[in-house]
Amino acid sequence: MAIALERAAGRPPAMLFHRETELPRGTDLVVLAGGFSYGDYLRCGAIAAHSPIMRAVREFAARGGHVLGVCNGFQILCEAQMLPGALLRNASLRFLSMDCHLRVERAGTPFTGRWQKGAVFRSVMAHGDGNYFADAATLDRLEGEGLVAFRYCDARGEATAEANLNGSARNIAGILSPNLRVLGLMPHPEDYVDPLMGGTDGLPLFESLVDALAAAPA
Amino acid sequence: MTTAAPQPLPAGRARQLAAEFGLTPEEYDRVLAILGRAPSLTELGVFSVMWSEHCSYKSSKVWLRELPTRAPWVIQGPGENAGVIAIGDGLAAVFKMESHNHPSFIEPYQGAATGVGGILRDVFTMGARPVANLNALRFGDPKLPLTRRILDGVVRGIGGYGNCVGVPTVGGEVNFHPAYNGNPLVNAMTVGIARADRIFTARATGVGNPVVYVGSRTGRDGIHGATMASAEFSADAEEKRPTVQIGDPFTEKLLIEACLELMATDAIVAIQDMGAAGLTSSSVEMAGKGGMGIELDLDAVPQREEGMSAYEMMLSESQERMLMILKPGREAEAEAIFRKWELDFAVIGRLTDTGRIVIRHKGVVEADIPLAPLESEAPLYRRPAAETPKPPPLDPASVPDPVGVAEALRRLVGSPDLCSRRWIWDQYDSTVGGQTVRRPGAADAAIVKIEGLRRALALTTDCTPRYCAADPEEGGKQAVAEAWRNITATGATPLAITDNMNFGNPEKPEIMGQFAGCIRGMAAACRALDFPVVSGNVSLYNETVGRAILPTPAIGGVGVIEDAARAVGLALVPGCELVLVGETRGHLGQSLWLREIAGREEGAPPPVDLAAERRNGDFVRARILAGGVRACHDVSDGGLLVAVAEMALAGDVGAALEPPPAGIPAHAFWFGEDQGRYVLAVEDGAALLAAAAAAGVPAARIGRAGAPGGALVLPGGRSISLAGLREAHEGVLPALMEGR
Amino acid sequence: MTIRARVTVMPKPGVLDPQGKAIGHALANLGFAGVGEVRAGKVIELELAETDPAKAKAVAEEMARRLLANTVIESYRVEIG
Amino acid sequence: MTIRARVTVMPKPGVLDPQGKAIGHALANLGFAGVGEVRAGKVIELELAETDPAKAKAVAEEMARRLLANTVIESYRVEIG
Ligand SMILES: Nc1ncnc2c1ncn2[C@@H]1O[C@H](COP(=O)(O)OP(=O)(O)O)[C@@H](O)[C@H]1O
Ligand SMILES: [Mg+2]
Repeated sequence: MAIALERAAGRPPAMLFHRETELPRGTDLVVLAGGFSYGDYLRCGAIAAHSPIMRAVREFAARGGHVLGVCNGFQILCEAQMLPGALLRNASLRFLSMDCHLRVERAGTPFTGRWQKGAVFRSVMAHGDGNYFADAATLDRLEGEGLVAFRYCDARGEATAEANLNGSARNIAGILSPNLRVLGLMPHPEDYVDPLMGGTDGLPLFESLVDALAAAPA
Repeated sequence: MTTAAPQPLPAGRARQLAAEFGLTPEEYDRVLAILGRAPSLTELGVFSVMWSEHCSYKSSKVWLRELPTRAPWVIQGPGENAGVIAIGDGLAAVFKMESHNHPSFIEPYQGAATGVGGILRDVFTMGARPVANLNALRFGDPKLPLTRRILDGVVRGIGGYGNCVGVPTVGGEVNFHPAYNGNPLVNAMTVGIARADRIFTARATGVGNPVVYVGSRTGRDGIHGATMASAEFSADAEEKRPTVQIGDPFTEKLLIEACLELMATDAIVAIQDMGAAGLTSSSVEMAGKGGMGIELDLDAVPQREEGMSAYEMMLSESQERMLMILKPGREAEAEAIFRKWELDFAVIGRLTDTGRIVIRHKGVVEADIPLAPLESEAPLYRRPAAETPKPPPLDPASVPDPVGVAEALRRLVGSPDLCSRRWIWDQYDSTVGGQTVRRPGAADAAIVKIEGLRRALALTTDCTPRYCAADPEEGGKQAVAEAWRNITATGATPLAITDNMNFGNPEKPEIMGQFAGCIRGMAAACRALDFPVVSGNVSLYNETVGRAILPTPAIGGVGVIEDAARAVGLALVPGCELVLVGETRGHLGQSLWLREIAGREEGAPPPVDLAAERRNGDFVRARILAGGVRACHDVSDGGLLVAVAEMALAGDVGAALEPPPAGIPAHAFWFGEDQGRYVLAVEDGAALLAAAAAAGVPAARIGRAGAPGGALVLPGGRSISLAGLREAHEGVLPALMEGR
Repeated sequence: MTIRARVTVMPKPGVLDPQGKAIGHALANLGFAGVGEVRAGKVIELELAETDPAKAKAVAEEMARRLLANTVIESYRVEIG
Repeated sequence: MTIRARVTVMPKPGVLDPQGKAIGHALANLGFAGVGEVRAGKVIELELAETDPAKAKAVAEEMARRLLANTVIESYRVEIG
């Protein structure tokens, strides 16, 4: 993740320890990267959602700050109730480490500015608990307000049941906060930002962020 | 300090216990001679674990000495926690493979998980950040429910631990054979990267230096079962039952970060992980290597359970623990780092100049043993070895083709030993860390870039146990050669190997003969290919009810490629010509075709001509680095047609094949397992053939790649759709695992 | 003095429980007949430095609410003693 | 008629329970004082097509032994009703 951020922004991000209580001055983006925080014991992201730094992250988001949560980061955002819903065990009950395709459902956000609505890109997923769940009312609200950012789809962009590898509700792979400044998603766009890694499909997300943050200083 | 002598066990009791702990009467007599008295319980425990096969290598050492271990790029050969080689830019690769066979049979998930945890510690102990894991697995008959249960647990355990620690699992191998029914093999390999001038070792120096314990607390995990069975030592037997070790990958992650953080300072003199026989082997080995003495105060050991005895603490195999020697006065600095990572930290002793290990607990000296004889008097056996009789070569003409080439291909790609391992690697995070350039299934060796550089490591594990069983020497050669070939097929330069020698009971001459034969073959191949052994592990007594596993010397190979972008995979590219490099005679002995199609397991395995191996491989590597090679795959299990089919499936690109040369039966040509061969997909076939002729390397055009999603077209026009092949290839393992 | 509390956390009705389903299947494969619905949950047993069972229960419930259960998907039950 | 059985599977005493340990830490960090040992286990609730509680219990125990618990590291407890 740090590599992707540095590649897009031209400078390395600051790394924070979970016990810190403040964000560095001038922070314009907080990224909760993947990574089995606290061993994902109890529930993925549950313990991390209560770590000291999360209070600062919550306040930052409340002030309109940009927050990106990927994989474990998405789980943490849900557990911290910064995004609605929860991530259940994959329907197959197995860890899934493989390529997937994502369809951009909401363009024109700080995270998706470089894509057109309906664009399809390849990403990597690597998680055991990525099965997005929310009750029907919440799902309807997310859809109604255009807060579904990405859906799992096949290579042609069809959101089929087969493409929905982890069993997520309505193929949802990523969702946005109402102010569009908090994004959580399970797959790892940061794993495809270099041809050597197998492609640059994930780069637009980071370039979009650079565009958005340059336009609107924190 | 007081030096009251430890309380010896009553003589008769001691001798009886020694036998229960696995010491022979002669070995026990040596204990008496060294101590000049009967041992205390703790002392007997120390001797029994230090002189166990696992710690002392008493049956294997004399043979292991035959393996070549040097090369200009070798920084640290066998003898430390892991081997170390220079990989350029002042960096070093640190790697080792280790078995967790027995624990994985008892509790597959935890057995495999703690196997991964243990090998990770061996690598970061030396100052390296782990960057990749691999795993070499052997299971019994896939139709048995027990096999499925073990496979399922082992794969979950490997993934569960590696994924959580955040180290990508990038490769491995899997075989099935009924010989592993009651004794699966789980061999885990870790590769790490360190600065070549900052390698840490286990050599303790400096009288008075503090001995420091860090990591998890000590419980009664994995303590030698035999003792616990003797009720005398436990009032409440249920409470003190020996337990299986449980892994805690999150603590391991913290331990990695904390150790690497401390290693960035100059506070550490020596460091060693607590693996098998935890505190005993780590303290004895560290002090022994430095020619020092050591005193331990067990009251200071962080404990998870109440009322642990000295014996229990010295033998506990609790996971995620390390022992370090610090420079004087650096304790506070080190402690701050470990506390920050929420790990236990305790000074539990000092180095002395006495040359003895003295263990105190609750004010009592529980052990006082001179270290030099513990090592120098350790038993060493040259056990009788009976050579495996060489099987006669199988004449291909004596095995007619019962089903035809197309049907044989379909069956072979769907056979347990050849079917896709996707079901397994899909459960391993192979990309975490963002440096994986070639994932499992993409190339003959996994390619993992070094962060911030273009250079990459090429990693593989290989062994063909059925060859080793038929002819240990040829099998040993072949295992090393295949690892070398797999690295070569990516364009990387093979540099060194680690090995994991899995065999049956060494007290049987025929098993020792297998061991000696494999070593001989491995040594010859290592020498011919400049591919030294820098670390390894031996696992003996892999038997159930007197039946041994197939001899399985698993090889883990490491190579380097200057520019990761030049590494080639095996996926076929449309429009390329297919060229076979290497000589084909149609060797069907011990082939998978023979076993799966003709139902026979016999004959001599394919011989490995090491000179040809080297010549062919050096040629292929040079062509890859020169450009124009779009894909490359070595020919191994299943033979040429299986190799081509794997390339076609990986690229989802069809191919049309040319007729085999006259004089070789078609099935022997397409499915023979002759060694030293590669299939290359090249833009300019004629240029490659010319270069091969100039280099004196046998090469022949065998076909041309077709279109995406097409078919394999056999000579004569028979066409096999890739979709059908894929179903046969990829559907098998999931179906097996669901019990279909 | 300590009191033992047991917090049982189960998937809410309506929330998919693939693990329960898989266990049901596995039991059927092992030859167990007549297995109806199977639900799989977690149990957390705690030792609390309390003497008053009512207080212990209140504390354990707060723990469940704040950390042990995610009430979006799970319900919990606390037992004392 | 069906009977409900509840199988609780816990790590055996002395067996390391990293999950329980992590939960204990997290509770302390949340400000809960006086939390002693924490152990985390699983609970499986089953509906069995049985009418006799004693039989149901025997069946559930067999299920626990054969599938639900690994008795090398876990102990189990069956409750009926
Ligand atoms: N246990 C495993 N874990 C991860 N990857 C595996 C495992 N077993 C096999 N693979 C991968 O599957 C592919 C095919 O393996 P194998 O047939 O052994 O290759 P080869 O015959 O070329 O050595 C390789 O990429 C290998 O790394
Ligand atoms: Mg191989």
